Parts: sequence; C-alpha cells; structure tokens
Amino acid sequence: MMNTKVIDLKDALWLLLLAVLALLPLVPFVSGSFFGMHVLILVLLFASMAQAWNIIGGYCGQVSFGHSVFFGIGAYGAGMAVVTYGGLPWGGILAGMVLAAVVAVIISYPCFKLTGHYFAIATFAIVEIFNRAFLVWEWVGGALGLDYPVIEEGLANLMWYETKEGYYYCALGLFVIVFGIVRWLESHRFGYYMRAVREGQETAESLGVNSTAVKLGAMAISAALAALCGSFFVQYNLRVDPPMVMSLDMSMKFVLVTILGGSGTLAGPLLGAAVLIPLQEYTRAFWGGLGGGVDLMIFGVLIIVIVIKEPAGIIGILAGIGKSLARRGGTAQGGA
Amino acid sequence: MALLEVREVTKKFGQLVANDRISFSVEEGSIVGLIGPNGAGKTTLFNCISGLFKPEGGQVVFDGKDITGEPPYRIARMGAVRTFQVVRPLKDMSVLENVLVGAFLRTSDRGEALTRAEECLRLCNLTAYRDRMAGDLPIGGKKRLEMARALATGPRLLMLDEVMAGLNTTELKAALDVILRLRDSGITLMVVEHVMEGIMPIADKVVVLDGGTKIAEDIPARIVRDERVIEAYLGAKYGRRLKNGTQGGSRD
Amino acid sequence: MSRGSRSFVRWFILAAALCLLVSPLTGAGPALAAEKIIKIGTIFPLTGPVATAGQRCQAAVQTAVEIINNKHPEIKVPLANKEGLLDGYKIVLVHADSQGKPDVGKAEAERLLNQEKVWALIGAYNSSVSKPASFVAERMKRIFMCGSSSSAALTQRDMKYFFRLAPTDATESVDFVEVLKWLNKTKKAGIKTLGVIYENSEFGKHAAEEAKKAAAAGGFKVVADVPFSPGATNLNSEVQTLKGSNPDAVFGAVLGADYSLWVKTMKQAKWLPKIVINYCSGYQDPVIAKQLGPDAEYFMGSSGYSPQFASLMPAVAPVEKIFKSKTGGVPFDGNSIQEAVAMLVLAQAIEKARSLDPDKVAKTLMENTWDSPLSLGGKVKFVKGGQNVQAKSIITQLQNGQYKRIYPEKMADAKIVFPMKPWDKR
Amino acid sequence: METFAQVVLDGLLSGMVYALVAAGLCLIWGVMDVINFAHGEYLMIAMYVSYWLGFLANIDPVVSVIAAGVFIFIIGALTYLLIIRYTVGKPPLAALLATFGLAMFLKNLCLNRFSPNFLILSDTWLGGKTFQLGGLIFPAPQLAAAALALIVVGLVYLLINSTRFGWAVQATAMDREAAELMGIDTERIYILIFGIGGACVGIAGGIMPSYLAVHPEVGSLFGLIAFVCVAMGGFGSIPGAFLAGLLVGVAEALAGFYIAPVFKYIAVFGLYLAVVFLRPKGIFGW
Repeated sequence: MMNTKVIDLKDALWLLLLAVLALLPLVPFVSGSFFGMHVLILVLLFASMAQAWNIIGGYCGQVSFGHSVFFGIGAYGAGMAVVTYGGLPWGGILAGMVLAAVVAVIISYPCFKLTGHYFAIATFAIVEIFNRAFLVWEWVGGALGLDYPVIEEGLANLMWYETKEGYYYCALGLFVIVFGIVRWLESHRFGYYMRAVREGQETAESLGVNSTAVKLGAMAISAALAALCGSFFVQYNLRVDPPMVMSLDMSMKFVLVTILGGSGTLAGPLLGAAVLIPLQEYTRAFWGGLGGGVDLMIFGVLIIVIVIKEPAGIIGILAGIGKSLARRGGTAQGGA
Repeated sequence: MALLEVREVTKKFGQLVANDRISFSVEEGSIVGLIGPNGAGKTTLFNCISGLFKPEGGQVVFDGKDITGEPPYRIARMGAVRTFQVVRPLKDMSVLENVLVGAFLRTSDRGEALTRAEECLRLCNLTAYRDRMAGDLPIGGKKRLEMARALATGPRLLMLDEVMAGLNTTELKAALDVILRLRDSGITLMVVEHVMEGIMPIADKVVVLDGGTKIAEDIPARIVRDERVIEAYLGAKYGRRLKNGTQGGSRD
Repeated sequence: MSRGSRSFVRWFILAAALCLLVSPLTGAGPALAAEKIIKIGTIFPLTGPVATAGQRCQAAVQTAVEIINNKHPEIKVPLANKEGLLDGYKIVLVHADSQGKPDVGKAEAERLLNQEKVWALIGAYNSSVSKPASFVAERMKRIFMCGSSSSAALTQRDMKYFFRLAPTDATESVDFVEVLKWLNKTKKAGIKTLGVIYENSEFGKHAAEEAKKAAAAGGFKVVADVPFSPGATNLNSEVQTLKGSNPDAVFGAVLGADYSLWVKTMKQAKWLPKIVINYCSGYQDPVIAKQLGPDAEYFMGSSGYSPQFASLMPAVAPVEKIFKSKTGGVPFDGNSIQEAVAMLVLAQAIEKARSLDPDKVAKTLMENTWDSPLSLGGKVKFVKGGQNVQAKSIITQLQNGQYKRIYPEKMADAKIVFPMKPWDKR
Repeated sequence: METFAQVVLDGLLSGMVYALVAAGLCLIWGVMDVINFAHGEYLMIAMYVSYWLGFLANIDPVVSVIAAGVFIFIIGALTYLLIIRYTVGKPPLAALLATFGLAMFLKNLCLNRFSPNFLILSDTWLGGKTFQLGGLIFPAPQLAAAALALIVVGLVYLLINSTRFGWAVQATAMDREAAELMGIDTERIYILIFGIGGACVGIAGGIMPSYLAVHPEVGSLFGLIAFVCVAMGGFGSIPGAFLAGLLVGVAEALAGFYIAPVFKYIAVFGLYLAVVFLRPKGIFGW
C-alpha cells in the first residue's frame, strides 16, 4: 500500500542531497577552502568505497577484508595506463574493473567454502600475498611504485593540479554511480537474493536461489566498483605503490566505514564516511603534527566506543534519536 | 505418471544408516503423508529429495528427470520446493520480503513478484504481519511464513516438513484447509508429520518410516491398522498389548 | 543509567560529527597577517614504522628555527647572531604527520600550503612521500626543501622549486665501489664479489639498483641480491642466502630495527663478509649502534654527519646541544642534520634575496653557493633539478663504539680494520 | 645438505615462537569465538615490559617473562572487562573491529609514551649466544623461546584437558547457557581465559627482547602470523596451532632460502590458503 510512496520519498531525499552536494563547490567559502574540498572529496570517495564493500559485506553478508586488493587492481589499472603506457587513464580504469571482477571471482570461489573467521583470515592472507607479490613484480613497478608524469590537466587525463573542483565532481560522479547501482540492486531481484543469502544460505537455496552464483556475482560487482574507486584514488594522488593501496589498513577502512555507518543499508556508508573521514583528517590536522600519535589514539578509542555502544552503526544512532524525539513529541502532546 | 519417484534411496552418516533403500512414489495431484516416530529418518529423506544431502545410493526422479545429487536451488527451480521443520525465517527481512524472495523465482519483475507475494500472504493469513521483521513473528506465524515463502515460488511439488506441529485445533484446521486448497489448485503435496492425526484425514497415501526403513505405504485407512506401524509408534510391548487387547475383545 | 549513558553517547557522537562536517564549510578564515612571521610547514613520518627518523628530522628543523629566530652568539652558523630574518620576521613552524604514506603526505602538503598558508615546505624523509608532496609545492610555485630523501629520481624531474641537500644513493653507491677499489689496490683485498641486502621499499630498491649499476661499472660481480620485507619477524633466510653465496663485500640498505636484527642474525649464523658498507640507515642511528654494542663493530657506512666529525665541523657542537634537548639526548645523525641544513639554507636565501617572493628566493637559492658549517663540505650549491652538488659523505667504520672516518683518506682519522673481525675472534 | 638442515632448524625454531604467540590467541578463539586483533600489540607491550625491566632494573628477559606474562594477563582480563564483554551477542565482527581500535590505540599509546625509537637490550644472558651440534648452529634466544613454547603450550593443553577448570572452560566453550545452568560462572571463565591467552603471548613477548628490537610496530606482523597459525590449526585446537606454527616457520624458512627472501611471507599466507581450501576448518578442525 505505502510501499511505493515511501521509496519515492526516500529517493527524493537522496536527490535533494545530491543536488546540494553538486552545488556545494559554487559556495565560495567551500571552494575557497582547499582542505575542506579535500575532505569532501575523501568523504565521497570513502562513501563510494564503503558502498562497494557494502554490496558483498553488508547486503550479502560475506565480510571480506580483501577489498584493498580490488581497490589496488583498479589503481594499478589507471596508473599503468598513464605511467607505463603513456595513454589516457580510461582504458586502464575499465581494464582494472574487469580484471578486479575476474580476480574476485577466482579467489572468492574457494574462499566461499570457508565460514566465519576462517573466511576473514583467508581474506587477510590474500591481501598480504597481493601486497608482497606486487612489491616484487617489476612489470607493475615493484616497490618503486608508479609516479605520474606531468601531463596536461583536464577531464581527458582525469587530473587537475591547481583546483579541486574537477576532482570533486568526479568524486560526486563516482558516488552517484556506486550509490545508483546499489540503489537499483536493492530494489530488484538480485538485491533480495543477496539479503536472502546473508540471512540463510540453505533457506535461500531451498527457494531456488543459487547462492554461490549470487555471492560470486555480488563479489564481482563489488570488486569492480572497488576498482573504480581505486582508479579515482590513484588519479587523485598521482602515485601508486602497494602499501598505499593494497594493505590491511586500506581493507579495514572499507569495513570500518561501512560497519560504523550501518552495514546493509543504503545510507550507512555515506554516514560512516561523513563521520569517520573528517574525524580522521581533522584529528590529524590538529594533533598529527605533535607526533605523539594522539590523533590515531583518539581514532582507535572512537572505533571501540562506536562498536560496543552502537553495533547498528551511526544509522542506528540516528534511528534512536528519531525514536526518542518521536516519543518526546508524543508525551508532550499527551501532557497538553 | 508419478511426479516424484524415490528409488532405493540410502543415506549414511558414518556407521549410522539414516535411510535404508527407501522407495515410494508421489502421484501428480495427490497428497502424500510421510510419517514415522522421532529419528525415523523423515527429515533426512526430505533433505535427500530436496538436494540438501547427497544420498549414497538410489535415485530421486522428479517429473521423469533424475535429480539425485542436484543442488537444492536447481531442484527448487524445477518445481520441487520444501519447507524446514525448524523454521528458518530470513530474520532481518520483513515478512513480505521473505515471501518476495520466493516469488522472484518465477519472475524478475518486482511488481509481478509483489502481486504474487501478497497473494501467498493472504492465503497463509499473514497479511497482518506483512511489514513485521520475520524474526519477530510468533512461532505459528513463522511456520506459516515457511509455507507462504515456498508457495510463492509456484511449486509443482510442495514438501512440507512438520508445518502442523504445535498448532492448536483451530490452527490445525486452518492449515488443513490451506493444504486442501493448494491441492485443488493443482499442487502436489508431500507432508511430513510426526503426529498422525493431522495428516490422516486428507492424505491420499501415507508412507511410514521407522529406523531408517520404510515399513508401510498405503492409504490412511489401512495404515492406522497396520501392526508394524502401531508397533513402531507405541513400541513393541504396547503393540503386542494392543494386539492382544483387540483380540481379547471385552477384557476391559 | 545505561539508557541515559547510551543516549548521551548518541548525542555526543552526533554533535561531534556535525561539528566536523560543518567545520570544512566554514573554513579557517583568512589568516591574520598582522605579525611579521614566515610560516614554514614540515612534513615527516611522525607515526608508523619509520617514526623514529621522522621525529628526529622534525626536531632538527625546530633546532634550526630556534637558531634563526633567536640570538645565539655562541653558534658559528649564518643567521645565528641575529634575531629573525628580513629585519624582524620570525619563522613559525607548522608540523604535519605523513605517517610514511604518500597519499597522506600529499594531502598534508596541500593542507599546509592552502589552509595553513605556509610559505614553504620542508620534508618528507621518505622518498615516496617527498615525490608527491614536492609536486604539490611545485605546482603552487612554492619552495620545497628536501633534507634527507635519497632517491636519485627526485632531482631528475627538472623542478624549479625543489632543493635536496642529501647526497643521492647514486653518488653514495659510486663512493662505496670506490672504497672497494681502494681496498683492492692498497690492501690487496681481493674483493671480487658483492652482495646487496635491502628492504623491499622505494628506498631500498633504489639504493640496490644504484649499487648494482655502480658495481657493474666498477667490475664487481653481484652474487647475492637479497631484498626483504621490512618489519620482518626474523631474517634467517636472508642471512642464510647471503652466507650461501658468500660474497666478499656486502652493501646494505637496512633500516632501524631490521638492522639490529640483521646484525644479530649474522652473528648467530657465524658469518661475516670481509666488509659491509651501509647506506644511510640503521647503521647511522647512534642509538642503535650504542645498543648493539660490540656486535656493531667494524661495520661501515656513509654518513653526512656523526658526532665524531666534530673536529671537521666545529660549528655543530652548540647546535647539537639544542637538538639533544629536543630528542632526549640523541645526537644528530646524517639524516636529521640535513633537515637542519635545509632550513638554514632556506633562511639564508630569504635573507639574501631580501624578499618573500618564492620565485626570487628560488632563483637566489639556485644562483649562489651557500656557507653551511653544518654540512660536511661546508658549502651547499644547487644545480638544475635541485640537487646539492656539494653534498658529501664520509665512509665511516664503527670502532670501539665510535664512527671513525675512513674514506676519503684525506679526511680520515683512523685506519680501516679490514677484513672485519670474525665473530668468534671478538 | 647441512645448509638445508640449518634452514629447516631455523624454521622450526622460529615456528616454535609463532606457536607460542598463537597459543594464547587460539585459546581465546576456541573458548569465545573472538578474534583478538590486538594480539600483536599485547606482544609488543610485553616486549616493552621486559625491555624496561632489563633497562631500569637490570633484570634479564629470561626472568622478566614472568612479569610480562602477569602484566599481559591483567591487560587481557581488562580487555575482556572493558571491551569484549560488551560485544557478546553483537554481530561476530564487533569484537574484531573493537580490538582493531584497541590495537590502534595501544600502538600509538606506546609510540606516545616510549617514543618510536628502536630499543635493544644489550648484554642479555642469551643474546648472541649459540650452541653448536654437529654442523648445526642453535641460537640460544630462539632455543629458549622454543623451550618456553613447549612448556607453555603443554601447560595450557594440560590445563584445558585435564583439570576441573579446563572442564568448565570446555563446557563454556561448547554452550555458554548450558554451562551456566551447571553452575559455572562463565563470566569468570571468560575473564580468566582472556587473561591466560594474554599471559601466553606475554611470555612470548617477554623473552623476545633477547634478540629483537622493541618498537611500537613490532607486533603487527607477529599478530597476523598468529591469526594464520590459529586458523590453519583449526578452531581452538592448541595442538593444531602448535603444528601450524611449526609448518609456518619451516615454510617461511624454506621459501625464504630456496625461492627468495621476499617470498617468505607469500609462502606463509599461501600455505594457509592451501590448507584451508583443502580442509576448510583447518588441520585439526571439525
């Protein structure tokens, strides 16, 4: 009865948010603040990364700590297209996405036989293997990494030196693509199948769901989108080496942002990124220079607090506040 | 022609033989009861048919095709769908969404699936719970959800695993009604029950398992008199006493 | 109570999130330009695996700034004897932590330049961080002073605003090979084969490549090429591999904790080559050398500075005193002192250019030869690309816990112990 | 041939150390189904304890292991009381993520308090000493660590398998509610298990300053390898973790010597994948 209407309202809110985000750089005190733009770009990038992870980790329930591998493959795709072959990044981005999806399917197939912590640790191991293999693989630049040459800036080369607006709109485009895909998946058969597999694999199978195919499909989409984010990351930083992109640290960020925001929900990754990334950047800006690791200590404690106090993530906090407001409103009315 | 044929199916767990060369058939459009005391191997057999277990020997033939060892989802897609004795709701999804998962088997269109799901909810008296989280349903609701979900896949053979256990008389009657209605709409049913009362009035045929072997296969009326069945259910001593009792006539 | 505390946490987190979200929008506002200050940004790895080196580099820059801003008649370094620059300008440092990560270093460079409005940057220790960070500065036409990053590639980029003080691994490698030739000639050392052990990172890899190039040019055969993963739990197979091919000489690019593990593992394996020469690395760290004690003896390495150079560089001692007060007594090493030099030379250039126009200062930096009592050669001279061609290092050997100068001969204060004393004869 | 034997010996010895580090993790995992991401940081803190005792009070690491064990026992128990307790009943990842935050906190706390300097104890009893047997060289610190590994792993195994406390632990591990019905104070069991798990790694960390430099990052890789050992050995199986530790050590040594040193850890992690792909629950898993 209400179903379609509710979705419309939700989507309208999303569109409104996007419109605000799209207009943000036009406001002078935002575009004037270079660092502010940087933080906004990172928020959009990490929201997209988390959302990509959310497909397999949140909706499909397979908690992978291996996404930095796909992220890295995407980064190397773009990086090698520009640095090694001296071309435009676009072909590399596409190749990176396809390759990431293929690699994801190949390594996930045996991994999906593992459950719980065995799966998690297997994905740790895969990250370490890729990290170390890329460090010695001369073709991809090995430990030296790839440094971008100075070339013409602009959309064709997907890089800008002096301004952040170009990157910002690209990040926004990335965000729209990734969130759009997840939004579409969520309301279609595949989305329901993913959640069914998460909630009960045998049950889903009994209803005709090929759970292996669903998981592999979700992993492939997730990996391809992670690779897309990776290629943006390398275009943004103009350098790539294995510790930058293929590390457990990077993998943990995929998971943390999603889980702290609220996994398995469309808004969770954005919320997570909108809180964690500014926190990370600003604590570093305020305290990082002292050299005491104070920023990272605060960050660590914050993770602990959120995880044990609010397992549903920030979206849970918002829902709680909404509820308590409603309750308060209710009692107020009752009193009157 | 039989819709489902079970031929000499054998399933072992280590030394334990859970199903020993069991054979029977389920005719199209009929209701077949599969009964037996606890540990008789009913659910194991169910799992063998629905693909959850791979039997060590024998064959399962559905609609003329050998489906032994096929994965569960493929068997479900062919039209043989089962429910679980221990209910398995997809907890963090709403009741409607649970049923939608089933409904998506025959269509990828959301609107069509929605219509079908609503229909199944209505059939199983779940419309009121539609937007509740499946994990929050009372146990009776969860049992009905199992059925609604299976039904939404548009099965030809619906295999129900103890859906009537624990229901009170009114609920039982409603459940039986639903089953009969399903049969009338052309669905073949295979119903596993631990208690006989539920299934006897509506079954066309009853298969009785005990200790992993089939001990009887007949129409309900004859099954209730079958000595081996009575023995299996009440134990050898009671079975003998019961037999003596009937022979002795007016002893008490 | 639990509900109360829970909802408090909720509100707290939400409020914090809102503050942080809003703060980039409002921005820091225009910097107050009332006082006569020159803001200089530093970027070093203050946390993470190479934090030790990063924190010492940061302290070195602070030391230099203290000398520049205040009157220190006891210090014989340009600008020490007056307060500030350009008639009253003082330098204010803004520090940033790169965590040793290129992406973080780049973002911090942008933040310092755009948000903190620093006038120039100093950093970034890791070559892999210096690259993108200096690139940001170059595009914004800001000067980037690089003290200690050693990758030769940095100064092959033709940048206009980039200046590097330290010798590159390329020149160091050539020096090392010279030492081997010198030994062959003067001591009939008979060194023919070479092993290279290096951490598999940008730093180690570069050093090893230059080493192999130099070895080939010098007619030495590289028989063992041993990269390893930094932060290893043990170095057994690395040492076994070296032992297995038994080279006459070993060049090492091994940092920090790995260096002490490497030395100890060689001792356990009862193996030593005739000679070991290290790139600026764990060998140079006076703390590690002290803690390793006798085990560290007879290893060699190149160094732009060590406390035993005092007789060559008398100006260092009073500066080092300030530095030690910031590091809890740790003296300068070859890396950190270069960062102090970077700061001092930059200040001298500002003074000489009489201007805060980065173009003018960069031009001045490039055109002049600078007095630098803290540098081994006493001079600093940049050439196209920003390399300091006066960068010198001395090959030292640890003898009795002292870094003794061995090569070049005219700067030597001790004779080389060659070959290294085997473990069982110590 | 002699080289081969030496390489295998080195591998076995470092494998014993891995086993010792992994034993504590294994115990915690087996009983509580929690992966403690801060395990490597426990190791690091234990090394600091041992280092400072050696530096300030001139106590040798061989003695300090006891203090380090006790200290990390307390830290472990505190971790349970302050963090893990609140993750029970939450998604399985909660504990892992919370301990990730803890690891980050501890690492940077040590950086803040003790500076990032590499700290090395000179003149320890064992440091640099070796025994020679046949052509083989046995380094004393690793030998001591291996002996400790055997003792500690043996004791823990006995504790779990043949004491009343162990029986209660096993009951708790199998079914917490049932154990409580039997009158077992499972909360206490959890605290003690976290403490004992911590003590194991504390002892490992206590001996290590004999041959390893101490710094805030030292634990990370050990922690990761401990995860691999535990998962390779199989859910909560202490003999499994021990065997896996040895396998990891030997694989690392062989790959490092016969392929290339940079392939050491690739071989370790590859071995783990190979094992779990063949036996998804690990060597001794069920």
